Amino acid sequence: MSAADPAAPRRPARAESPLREAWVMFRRNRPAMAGLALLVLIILATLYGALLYGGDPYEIVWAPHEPPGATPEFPLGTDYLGRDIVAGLLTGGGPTLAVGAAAALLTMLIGVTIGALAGYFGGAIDNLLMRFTEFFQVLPALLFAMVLVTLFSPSLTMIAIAIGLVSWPQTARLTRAEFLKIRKLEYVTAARAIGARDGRIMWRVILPNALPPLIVSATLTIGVAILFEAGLSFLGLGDPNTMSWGLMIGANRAYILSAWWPVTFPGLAIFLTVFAVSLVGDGLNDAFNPKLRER
Amino acid sequence: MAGYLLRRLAYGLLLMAGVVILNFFLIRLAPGDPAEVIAGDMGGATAEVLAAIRADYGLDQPLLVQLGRYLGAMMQGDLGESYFFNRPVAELIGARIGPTILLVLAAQVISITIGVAMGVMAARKPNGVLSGAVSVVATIGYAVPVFWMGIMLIILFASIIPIFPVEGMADIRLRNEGWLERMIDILHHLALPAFSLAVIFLAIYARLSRASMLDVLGADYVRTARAKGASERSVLFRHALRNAALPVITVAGLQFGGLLSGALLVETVFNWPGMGTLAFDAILRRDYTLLLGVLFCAAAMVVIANIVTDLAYRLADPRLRGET
Amino acid sequence: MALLEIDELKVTFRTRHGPVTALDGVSLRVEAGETLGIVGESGCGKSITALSVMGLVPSPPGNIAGGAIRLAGEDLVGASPRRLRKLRGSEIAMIFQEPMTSLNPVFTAGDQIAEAIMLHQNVSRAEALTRAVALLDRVGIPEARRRAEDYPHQLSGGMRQRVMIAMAVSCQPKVLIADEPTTALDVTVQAQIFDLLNDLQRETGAAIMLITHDMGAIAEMADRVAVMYAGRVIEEGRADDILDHPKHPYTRGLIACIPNVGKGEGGEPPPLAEIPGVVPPLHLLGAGCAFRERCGSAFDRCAAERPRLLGPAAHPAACHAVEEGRP
Amino acid sequence: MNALLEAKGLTVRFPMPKRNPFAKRDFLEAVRGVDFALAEGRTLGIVGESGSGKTTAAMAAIRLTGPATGEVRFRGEDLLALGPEEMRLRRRDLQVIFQDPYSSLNPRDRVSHIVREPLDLLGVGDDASRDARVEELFSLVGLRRDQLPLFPHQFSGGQRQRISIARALATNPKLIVCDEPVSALDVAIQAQILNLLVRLQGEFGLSYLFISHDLGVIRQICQDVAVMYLGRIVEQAPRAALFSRPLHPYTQALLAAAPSLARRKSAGYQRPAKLKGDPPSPINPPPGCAFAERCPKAQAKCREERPRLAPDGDSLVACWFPG
Repeated sequence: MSAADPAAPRRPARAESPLREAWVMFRRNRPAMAGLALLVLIILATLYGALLYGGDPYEIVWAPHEPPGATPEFPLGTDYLGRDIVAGLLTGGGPTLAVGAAAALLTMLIGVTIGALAGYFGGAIDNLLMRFTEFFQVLPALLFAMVLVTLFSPSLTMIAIAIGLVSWPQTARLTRAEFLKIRKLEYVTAARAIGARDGRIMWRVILPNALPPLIVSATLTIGVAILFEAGLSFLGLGDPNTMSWGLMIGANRAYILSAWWPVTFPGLAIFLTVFAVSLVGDGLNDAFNPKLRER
Repeated sequence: MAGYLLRRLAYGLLLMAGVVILNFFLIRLAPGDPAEVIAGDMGGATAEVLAAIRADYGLDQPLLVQLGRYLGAMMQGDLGESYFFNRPVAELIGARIGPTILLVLAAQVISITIGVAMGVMAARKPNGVLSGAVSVVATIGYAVPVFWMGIMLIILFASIIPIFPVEGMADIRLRNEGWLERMIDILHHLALPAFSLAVIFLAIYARLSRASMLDVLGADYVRTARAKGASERSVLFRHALRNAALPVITVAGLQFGGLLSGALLVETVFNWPGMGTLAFDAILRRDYTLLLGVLFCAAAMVVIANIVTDLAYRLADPRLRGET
Repeated sequence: MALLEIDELKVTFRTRHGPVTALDGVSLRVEAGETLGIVGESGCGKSITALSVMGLVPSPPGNIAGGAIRLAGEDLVGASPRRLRKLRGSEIAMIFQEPMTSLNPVFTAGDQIAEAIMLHQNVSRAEALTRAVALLDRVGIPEARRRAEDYPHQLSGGMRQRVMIAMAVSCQPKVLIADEPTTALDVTVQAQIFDLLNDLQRETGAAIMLITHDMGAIAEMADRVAVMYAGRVIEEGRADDILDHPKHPYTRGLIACIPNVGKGEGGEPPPLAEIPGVVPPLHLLGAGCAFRERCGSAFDRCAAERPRLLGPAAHPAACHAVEEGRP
Repeated sequence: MNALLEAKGLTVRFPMPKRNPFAKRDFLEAVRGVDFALAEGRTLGIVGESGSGKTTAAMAAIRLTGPATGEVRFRGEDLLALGPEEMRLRRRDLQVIFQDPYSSLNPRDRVSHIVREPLDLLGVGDDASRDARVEELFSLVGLRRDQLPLFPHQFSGGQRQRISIARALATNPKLIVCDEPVSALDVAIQAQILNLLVRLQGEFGLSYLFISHDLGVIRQICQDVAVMYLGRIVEQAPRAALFSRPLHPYTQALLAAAPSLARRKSAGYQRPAKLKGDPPSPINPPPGCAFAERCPKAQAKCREERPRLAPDGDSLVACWFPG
């Protein structure tokens, strides 16, 4: 509303950095903090859980399809070969998370670079880069990733690269839109007027101001990449030598009608991870939104 | 409008040519002899077969000539020969494309209608219970792996409440019944796959239309409508919804590729006889010609969906209608 | 009884600084055929006053906490939403500041005017559209029939504001509220809109409440003026009295600080008078006069006690210095 | 006249997106062959309505919008002919104050950094002297030292405009382009900023190229005034001449339209020169006088042949039937 002019500080005021304000907002957001806590917990479990638990996820340790709770040694039961599901969950999270993070990083790298160049320079460069982006958007992401992994090697690196290669267009479009919007603002012209060169304007003036939506999108991209990795592994396109949550679901899916647990728990793990990531992403989105800050 | 459509179609063809060129180089960039790559996992392709492939594809000719031949063939609808099924790829895909379109469209319609309805209801009271529920559903929907969703539904409906078939597209026992019975049977089979796919996208549309609606409800022209004395109902459905729908149309277009990807996974879970199961078979057999054919057709579907979306957007937004 | 009476209106807003009082005991009246100018800087509460009369204060966070608004004797603050809808657009209408965003982009100009007519009068759509074209013609849009089929984006800013005016006067309202109707427009277009509003008033005898920050607009448009500062009316009177003999130090400063094309001829103009400082934020208003920190005539009483609107009924001011006859 | 900045035939046209690949490309002709000269230590005002090209002309003159053709001489040197790096270094002498106090300061930087940045980028002084300069500038524009570490959103509109002024002053420029510097401010604050600009001009011998749509503001601060309409200067005159004897019908209409305390409803004021309609589109503008469609005096000749800027007393006016 047209309330009073933003306060004119009378006494020496404390400097309120926009980033710190966002963090204050984030901390007040309970679902987001819960998501962050859950995410930290999952990361810790995948990093150190297997070490503490000590089981070998590949070793056949018991009869197949032991239901959860029946044997105290294997609280979540065993799979179709008689392998311990808890050990699988603790070991299989690492590759999933690593691929998710690496793919998200690659996505941001490609997407932000292309989007920034297109949005900043405009004209023919923009035209060319956006046609290129549209071309990549025409390819259904999962199918294209499947093709890449099938044709090349099903290693974790290749999977991360494939996911990165299919996910960047959205980031590029978002970055471009932000750059186009910010480029028109007077502080960008002001930067040029005081002698800033193109590179400085792009990376030191526009990018920091475009970051909030990009950070949110990066967070959500991690979630999407985890789902992608799970999907590929589920189809049997993952690295066959590495335990992962998607692989556990794929390997056990033939027996779902006789044993529900070997597919349910890994799926739940994926769900909780992505859920935590998206809670954090939503929280960041709200924290960066100045409209909500006034409440 | 017609001029616009023509240009849009020409651009679509250009994009498809791009896909063909990409396919061409993918085969050649893959490790190993292209002929062997094309032959795939046929169980030790014989020298004769490899020679036949080389002759067929002109692999002994310069790269540009090969590309020209490939482009020409693809644009005429010749997607090559599947070495596993021993049939033209175009024919194989032709048999499977219908079920995929059915699944994708069903999921699209369900997710948009229910999603937008949820979003609009949530936007009426942004701090209400319903609004919170929509946020929760949206976050969950975003986080569930679509294939796992399908599996959970199978477990639920196969063993606990067996009211929906969990596999395939039609019951062969009904093969000789009338068309109505068969159609009802197909819809019956469609329920679970379409629902699992729709849940994910429903979440996207619910969240998007809630945000878009809230945005529009704060707009000056909504205040104008209220100042005229319009009722809340008219404000919501006449003035706000049409504007709030614009971003939904955009996203529906952008998400089509994602929907197809999701359909691929759902098809393999439910054994739905579409392009997804075909692609899955192609991967299992390392039948690259078939796999790339599926990629080509899927891309074509996305191109067409994008054109339809653009046209829909132009109809919905008068600001774009004047442009040719 | 005046046509529109606002009596001790109090409006509060929830903010992150806690509840603030955006309007604090505002009393105004407007007679038929008269233009009341409400003038003040951003944040003084002039737009909230207008929205309160329309029953359009966004709630939450806003809330009418007390007072009354009476249209021809009928109380609007306690009226049912249904009754308010009935009055809005037919008895009281409003023109907004931003013609670019105040029209719905997906409907034609004619449709939007016709909608206003059909909401309050029992006419067919065809009849409403015919009337809409006539209204467009009346507000000075050339080729009205063709323009009625245009969408807002096909119209210039000035034309959009004319469409808004046509919509507002479509049901011959008794009160027309114009909230900074020309701020977003070029001066030559602003002049056209002012002339149009004056003509329409002469024709229909409507009361106009003109919200503005521009003393020049007040001079050209208003019969009477209320000057607002920090949520209160601090001076009120006939336009000539306020412009020629302002009492409140704030009004005096506001008039003196305007660079004016009409002041003298050519030559080097003297430096402008200044009002130092800025409007204090509403949540930091203390007990005393809200203007005291910017005021050259402030004395100890100003910090202790909030001045009330006192003096002759035709030209009261809320200032201790004026009340005590200090310089 | 000793001109600090002199523009000759300054032209800016922006290509419009083609309606289809075979159509002829349309151009938005923002500025069409504009000449003006700004003398050292003086203020030249450019006044006009939206779409008149006033801001584009000024920004093109100091190469903050492009692509401009013609000639812009700053102390005799053609700015439009300079290479990018040469131009960048020349910005030490050419600064800008922007219109919107909310978007002209980078929200992620502390205001001390904002004011110091020109010194860093253009290599003025050493580290310690730069810090001292920033403090000096702060007190010069009426801000307090303890406000240095704050962020822009912690200031009011008027204070932000003071920061903008401090930034423009940092490198001791010769010329400052003021692009509607007070139009986003409340009147009380507007007077503060205008008086500050006048004071600084006297103190440092600055020259201002002052863009505004408000004739009152222009009259208050500019010694010379150019009136623009649809990309061209239609009248140019010293302040006294322009306000006492406007010659171009458009200038007359502008003056008649500008709200004034002297024009009272109570006295039955009726506007003498009424203008109809809106300015025509700058895309493919008409061949004759651009104002002809709205001009009460227009004749057939006005629509066919373009009047050139010609002297008339102290003024220059582009009209076939001036006065």
